[in-house]
Order: sequence, then structure tokens, then C-alpha cells
Amino acid sequence: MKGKGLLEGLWITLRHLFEREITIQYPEQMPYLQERFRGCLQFDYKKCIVCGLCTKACPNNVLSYESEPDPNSKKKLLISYTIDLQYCMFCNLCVEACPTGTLYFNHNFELSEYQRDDIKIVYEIPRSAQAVISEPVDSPIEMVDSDSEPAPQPDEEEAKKQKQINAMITALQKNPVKAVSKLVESEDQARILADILQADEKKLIRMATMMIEDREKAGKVALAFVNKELKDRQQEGGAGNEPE
Amino acid sequence: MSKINPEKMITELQELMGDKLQVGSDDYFNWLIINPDAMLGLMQCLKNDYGFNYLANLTSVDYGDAFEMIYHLYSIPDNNKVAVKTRVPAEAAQVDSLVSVWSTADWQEREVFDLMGITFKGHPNMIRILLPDEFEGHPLRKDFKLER
Amino acid sequence: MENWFVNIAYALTNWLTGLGLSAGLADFILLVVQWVCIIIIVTLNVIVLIWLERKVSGFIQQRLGPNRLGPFGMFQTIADAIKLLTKEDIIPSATDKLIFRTAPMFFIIISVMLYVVLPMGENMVIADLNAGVFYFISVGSLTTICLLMAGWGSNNKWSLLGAMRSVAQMISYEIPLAFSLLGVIMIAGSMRLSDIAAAQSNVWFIVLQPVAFITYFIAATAELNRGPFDMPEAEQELTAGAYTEYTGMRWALFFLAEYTNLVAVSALMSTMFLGGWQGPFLPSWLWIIIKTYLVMIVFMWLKWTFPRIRMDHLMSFSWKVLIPVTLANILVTGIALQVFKGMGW
Amino acid sequence: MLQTEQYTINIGPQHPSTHGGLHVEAVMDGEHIVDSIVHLGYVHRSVEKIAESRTYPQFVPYTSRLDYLASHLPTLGYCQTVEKMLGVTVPERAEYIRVIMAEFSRIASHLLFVGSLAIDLGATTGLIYCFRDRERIMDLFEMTSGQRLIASYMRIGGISHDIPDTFIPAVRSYIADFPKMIEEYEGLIVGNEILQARLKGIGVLNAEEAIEYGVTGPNLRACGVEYDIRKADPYGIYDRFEFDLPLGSKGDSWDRLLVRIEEMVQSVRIIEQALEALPEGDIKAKVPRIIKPDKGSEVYHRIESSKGELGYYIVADGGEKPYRLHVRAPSFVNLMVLPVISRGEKLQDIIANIATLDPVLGESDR
Repeated sequence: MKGKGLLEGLWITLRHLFEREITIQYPEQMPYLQERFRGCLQFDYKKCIVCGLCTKACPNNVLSYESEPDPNSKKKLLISYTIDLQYCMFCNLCVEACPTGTLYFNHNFELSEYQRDDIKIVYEIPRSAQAVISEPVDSPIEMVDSDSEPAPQPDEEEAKKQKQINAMITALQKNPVKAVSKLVESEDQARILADILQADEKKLIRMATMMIEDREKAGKVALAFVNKELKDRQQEGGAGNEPE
Repeated sequence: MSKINPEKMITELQELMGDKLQVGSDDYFNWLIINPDAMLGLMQCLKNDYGFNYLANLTSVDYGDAFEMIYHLYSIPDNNKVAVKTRVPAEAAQVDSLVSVWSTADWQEREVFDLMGITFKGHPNMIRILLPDEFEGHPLRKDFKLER
Repeated sequence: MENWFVNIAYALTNWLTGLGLSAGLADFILLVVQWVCIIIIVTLNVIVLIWLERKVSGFIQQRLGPNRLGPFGMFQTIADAIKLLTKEDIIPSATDKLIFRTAPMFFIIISVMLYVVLPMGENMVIADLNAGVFYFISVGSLTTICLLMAGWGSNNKWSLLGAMRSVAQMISYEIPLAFSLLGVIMIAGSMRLSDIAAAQSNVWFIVLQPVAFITYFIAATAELNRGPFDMPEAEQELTAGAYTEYTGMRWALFFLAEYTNLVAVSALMSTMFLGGWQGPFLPSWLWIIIKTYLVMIVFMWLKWTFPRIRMDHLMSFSWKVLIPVTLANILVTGIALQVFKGMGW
Repeated sequence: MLQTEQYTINIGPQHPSTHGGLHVEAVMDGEHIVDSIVHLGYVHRSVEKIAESRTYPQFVPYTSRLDYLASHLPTLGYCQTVEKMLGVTVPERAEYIRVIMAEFSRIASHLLFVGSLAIDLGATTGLIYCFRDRERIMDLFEMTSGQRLIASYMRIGGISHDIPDTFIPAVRSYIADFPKMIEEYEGLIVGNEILQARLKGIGVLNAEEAIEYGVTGPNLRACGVEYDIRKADPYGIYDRFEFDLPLGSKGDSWDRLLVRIEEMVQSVRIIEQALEALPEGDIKAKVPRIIKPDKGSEVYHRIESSKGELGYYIVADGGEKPYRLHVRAPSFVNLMVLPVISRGEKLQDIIANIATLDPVLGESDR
């Protein structure tokens, strides 16, 4: 009969009128991202061995780096690493090329910026900071051999220490989670600590100094910070947030 | 039409075309390398006598001093295949148009003209297809300079 | 509750005559007040309607529809209206400026004029004309002229195509539209809308005239330029048809007028076929609102389900199917009336 | 006497129904199309020139951007072409995963076809339902490759990641739900009489004309020509699967729709078989990091993409970059018949014809 198809269509839409919606309310409700989701390209400079394979693999010249030869070994030292994300195709070729897992994609997909220059991600690694931060613990390749350096003179040592502290401060400001990851046990704790330090500059400077002068003490203080923050958050959560 | 015998076809074609036709083959195709002036005749022969009714692909390669036109022909439904090549010198980059043989050559030849700068004699509408009309140069030529 | 609005009007007239105005002047002032009320109701109604349409389409498509501004996104349309009001009014240089500018105004004026004869409850008609149906049909068909003006004035081929389609469509669909109402008029014995509504106290005309209801519904969809008959707009084909060149508030006026038309036609349909203000328990004016909204939701449901019909199919459907069917309906109705009369009903 | 006059109208490049930057200049007589001229190139990126300045592996992501609606298929075609040049044998597991991905791409592309056809004809809701179901395929792609639309998943010699554990259950649940989805499209879109009236007998292309114009893929099969490269010239491991080729009879827009709907069902059949036979093992063959095919080797390889015959012609000069790469884009060739099949029809029909020819402008303009 003519018109049967029309009625069937009407029936389908009517059924869906009372069905549950499938949309995700995005800014409030984040979409579920699969584990392999390619968000923003990240660079973990602790692991970089400056082999240049990533820049060779990249089809679009997104990646570039500056390096200088290490006077103490045949290796190279990384000075800065630039990811010009506006040309990135998120094709995963650089990640596959990297032998040490230095490059990886995180799950951040909100990459829009107001200025073209802000799209560029630049990692600048000051010489002195390298000595401090890249104390190789978990990374398989050592970048800087600090033992081989000659013992510095007292006032030189003082100056060097100040320099190290400054470098640490920059590192904490630039990439706090990475910088404090050695102090605490889990990544969550590192993130919380990073938040605390980002919020309070005084604490940040204090922590940087402590990290250079007394590593153990820094770790204890960091843990105390984190615990206090967690407690605060729990209290807030209990009082303010309604159950979902 | 049944499956044709490629060897038989090639010998027949060689008899027909004489020294204008050279033959080669690789793992995938039998190559017919033809002089540009005899190409149209060969193509008509391939279509009418051997049933190659489907011109799958038509493209060109710039070898500096010469351009090579490459045609990949198939027959539906017998699924025979053959590839035809012809070379024209770079200074006189013109070959016969195949629009009269296969209509599908129309846009593909226009594309070759647009990007490679080979003109097709007898093409009804030899204008650019992908690039804007006022564009200068033919980007797929090796001497085309990229700006960056 | 039943007589709220009637009483208000009565009190207003009394107060005005009490002030020493002549009865004629008081009536005139009352008329002005009624007009203002209609315009306010129409505007508010359209705001609700656009929200409703977006919500219905959203739910049909398993989306949420507007849900940011206000409860259930109710105020989204207001925000949109403010945006449209503040937008730059672009008039392309090659347009016929006078026609281009006045088309939306005529459109909205004509749409509002339809409300004059609509009974919005018992004794709630502004001008209870004895040729109410006739008035409604003739004024309703004027909207096409506005679309033609918009299409012609825009000096755009898409717009003109849309306008021409609208005219062709109107010419074809005016006839079945009027014919399908004829059956109802024959049974009710009057063209006065309040009489027709009152005549349905026992049984709604949808029961007596089911064929006429369906044909009227189809013809009205075409008349309203709503999907699947939205030829003049047809955004997938004509970009936006007659409205292509319009921006800002002028465009919004078209939108407003279309929805105003939708309400008017739905209200007429509830008056003609669904018993008008008749209904138990609730006051009459509430009944007509409920019925009108139900009809409009069905209109929306159709629009969001069906693809657009092709222009020639549309025309041949009207001439080859709708008109014969409505004519037959009139014939059957006439015979049945005579038979029943002969049987002494 | 009334005088009429022909006029031209520009459908596109900015138009709701041209699927991207397609520009059709239509010469009209009232609502009738006297002639139409297709202008291309609004999305032209000169991919073939880009290829000459990229190494072989570097060009893989660019191929995804040709037919972005079925991004695994052009990548598959390119990788197989280079593998043919190198003589690489792809591991079994990778081949099966490739087939699964390719067929899902085909379903995704056809779903978009059905949806966009619906919306081009004015049925908005059909589009949303198709996208709802397409989204689940995109989730599958995200699960395996990390990207949803432009996956760049295939690699020369294999694939980039093995499938995760959650993949196969997700595929099975999708396949289980698939008949229900098809039923819904049949009810809402295919069964609709208005849509049938708009598609039947419109845009008729007969078989000889179709072959003459080089039309391939579902558009050719809609004309009744049984020609599918998966069967006629099997690539990869397609000769191991059992599936039917849905054929049309009249070659009109209606047949083109039906063929694609049926093709989705067949693709699901292939996926089921591939899941059954999926072996364990490597996912990537040993391929040197720097790929240098022999000088003078040239290969034309073609696959059945969701739009038709997608061919790559590569000439190597012994370096690590292709000397010449040509893409035989099915959308490009298929679009050629648009003026032929739309002649004498109405403005509304040319919209339906564009939709049923299913061009992807990224591919046709390259």
C-alpha cells in the first residue's frame, strides 16, 4: 500500500522521541577517550638521546631541536626542542620512530590557541638544569655524567648552586609535574604537588631551593604538602559536592 | 568475449604496428611502448578488436628531456589488462587525445594538461581542471619551483 | 476561569464608557488592546514554538536540543532573537530596495491578520465574521505575494527560484485547501468559525470528515511551506530560497511570520476539525491552546521525518490526488447530508 | 507569446549539498537542467607533488587525507603499492586486521553516503541516525589507531598497532547491532515513498556508458556490471573471503542507494569471516627504515575503495622518495558523468545525483 513507508518512518521517529539521548554534554562531560587517543604531542626530555630520528620521520617538519656536543662524551646535549603543533598531522610516525619513548601523545585535545605563536610547544632545557633534573633514575640512557665533573671551588659552588636553584625554578614553572615526579611516589601526587607549587610562588621557590640543597627533606615536605591538600580537598568534597 | 591470449595479441599487434611498437613486460603488466603518432590507432585497435573497454588510469611522468604517457587498460568483464606507454619529447609535448576512444579520458587528460603541461590533440575542451585558470606553470614538472 | 478574558474585555469596555467615551470609541480602543495582545501573544508563542521545534527535533534525533539557557534551554530563543536584532542589516546593493525591505513587513502583517477571525475560546473572537473561513483562506494565500516580493527583490536566482516555487505551490494547494474545508462548512451550515466550533458539541468533524481532515492537513503543510513541502526555502537545494539574501531582523521577521502562520493554521484546524474550544473540565481557551499545540507537534514530527518531495511530484499530487479526493469528498458529503435529511435527522 | 530565457546558476562552491568545494555551473531552463559544467580544484593540495618531496613512509598520512571518509582504504592502497614494489610479504595477522579495518571504512563511508543522501533530500533525521552508528565505527578506529577520522593506521609492511583486547568484543557487539541499524534505515530512509519517488528513474546511467566513462565502484555495480576489484583482481587476502556483489539493474540513483546498503551487509560478512580466521603473529614485516625501491621500478596497484577503483601509480628512481606518484581517484572519474546523467532533469535531481555519485572532494581534487 502506498503510504506504508511513510507511516513506518513516522513510527521510527516517534519511537526515538522517547528514547534516551546519545549526545555527550561536552564541556561538562568529557568524552571517553581510548587509551591510544592521540591528543597533544608531548616530549619527555629526560629520555631524549638526541638521535634526530623523530625529525627525520616527520613528514611535515613539525619537530626541530637544538643540541650541542657533550664535551665529556660522544653524545649530544639537548638545548631546546620545538614542536610546531600547527603543522602536526598526528600521524604517530615520530612516536614510532623514537627509540626511547621520549615522544608520546597525551589525551589533551583542546589545543586551540588565540595566537599562532602559542600553538608552538617549546621545551628549553638550560644546561645547568639538565645536570639537576636529568639525574637518570628510570631512563635507560644517561645524559649527563655528573660525577666526572671536577669538584667545584666553594664560592664557585655557591654560584653554581644559585644557578641550579634558578634552573630548578624555571623547570618547576615550565613543567612542574615532570620536575617533582622524583619527590613523590605516584603521578597523582606529583600532579597535586605541581598544582600547589603553581598556585604559590613562595612555596615554589622554597621547594626549588630545598630540592637542590637537601633532597630528602624536600621529599618529606612535598609529601606533607600533598597530604594536607588531599585532606582539604576531601573536606571540601564532603561538604560542597552533592552526590551525582 | 573470452579471455584473450596476451602473447597472441602482442604478436598480432606487432605485425600490425611494425617497428613503431616495442614490447616489454614486468610482473604485473605487458607493456606496449608505442610511437606517439601511432598511438591513437593502437588504442582504437585495442578497444575494438581486443575488448579493452575500460581505461582505468591515464597519467604522465616527466623524465626531464621527455614526457612519458602511461595508460592502464582493462577489459570488463574479461579482466584482461595491458599497459601502454608513449614518449614525447619535452619541447613538443603533444599527444593524440583519446576522448574519441574512451570518454573517461576527458578529465584525466585535462588533469595531465593542467599539472604536467602536455597538450592533447583533438581534445574538445583543453582547459585547466584543478588549478585556477590564471595559474602559471605546471606543478608536476620537475622544473617547477616550489615556494617555501 | 472560563470567562477571564471575556470579563476583562467587558470590564474594559465598561470602564471606558464610564469615562464618558462613546461606545464606538470604546470599541475601537478595545480593538487596539486586542491587537496589541495578539501581537504579544504571537511573539511569545513563536519564542516557545521555536524552542519546541528545536526540542522536538532534538529528541527525535536522540539529541538534547537547546539546554543551556534557562530551564530546559527555554531562553535560547530569546538569546537568538537578541542576536538577530543586534545583527547588521545587510541589504545587497543590487536588490530592489523597496520591495526587499517591505516584503518581511507585509509577511508578518498578513500573518497577524489571520488571527482576527480565529475563536480563541468561547466568545473570544475579535471579529466574528460570517465569512470567517473565506477570510482566512484569502488572507492566508496573500503570504505567497510576500515570498514573491522577497524572491524578486533579492535579485538572486536562488531566491527567485524559491519564490516561483512558492507561487506554483500556492496556486495548486489553495484549491484542495478550500475544497477540504467545504465539507465541514456544508455540515456546519455556516462559514462563521464560532458557529463551526459550536456545531461540534456532539461530535468532532474529524469523525465526520476524516478524508477532509487528511487532505486539509497535507494542503496546509504545503501552504505553510513546511517540510516535506518546504519548496521555497529548501535549504539543501536553494540554499535558503527566498530568504537567501536576508539577514538579521528582516530574516527573523520571516521566521516569525512562518511560525505565526503555523499557529494560525493549526488553530484553524483545531476549530474546524477538532471541536474548537469544546472539551471537558478545562476552560475553552485552554482547550484550544492544547489542541493547537498538539497539531503543531504533529507538523513538526512530519517535518523531521520526511525528505522533501520533488516539485513536479508536489504539483501532480495536488492536481491528480488531492483535488479529485476533495471533490469526491464534497460529493459524498452532499449526498449523505441529503440522505440524512430525508431520513429526518 | 511568453519568452523564456536560459540562465546559469552556480551550485557551489558554497552550497549545502555539494559535499565540500564542488562547483557545478548549471545552465537552467526554469527548473530544468539543460547542461551542467563541473568545476573542480577547490580542495586541490597537489598531493602528487607533495609525494615527490616526502619519503615513502612519510607519505602514508597524506593518503589518509585523500578519502577522509574511509581513511583506511587509500592508506591501504598506498601501502600495498609500495609493498608490491619492494616485494614485501605482509604478516597474516596484519592482513586480516587490514581487511577488518578496510571493510569498516567502507561501512563508515557508505553510512555517510546514506545519511548525506537523506539530508540532501531534506530528511535531516536520517543523517543523524547514520552518524550515530558511524560514530561507533570511529570509536573502533580510535581504539586501534588512536585517531578517529584520519587514522594513518596502515604502515608499509603492516600496521602501526596491534588491535587491543577490547577491540574484538566491540566489533562483535557492533556486528550484532548492525541488522537493527539497517532495519532502521530501511524504515526511515529506503522505505520512504517520497524518497523513492525522488530517486527512481533519476540519474540513469547505462552499463556501456558507465564503463565508457570509467565509472567504478558501487556506481558501476548499480548499472548491473559485475565488477569489483576485490573479486576481479584480488589484492591482499580478499580471495579468501566469501561475499556477494550486490548489483543494480537500471543504474539510477535508487539502485546506487540500494547497492550501497547491501554492500554494507556484505562488508559485515567479510568482517565476520576475518574475525573467525584472525591468526596470532606479527603485525609488521621487516622493512628497512629507509625504503629505497629499485631504480626504474614502476607499479600500478588498484584497490576497491568505497567509491570505486583507487589506483596508485608509483615510479621509483632509486632514491628514498618517489620519483612520480599518481593517484587514480575514483571520485574524480565518477564525477565526470554528473553532467551526462543530469541532463534534462530538474534542479532537485542534480542534488540527488551529486549525493548518489558520492564524490569526496578531498580525493577528486587531491
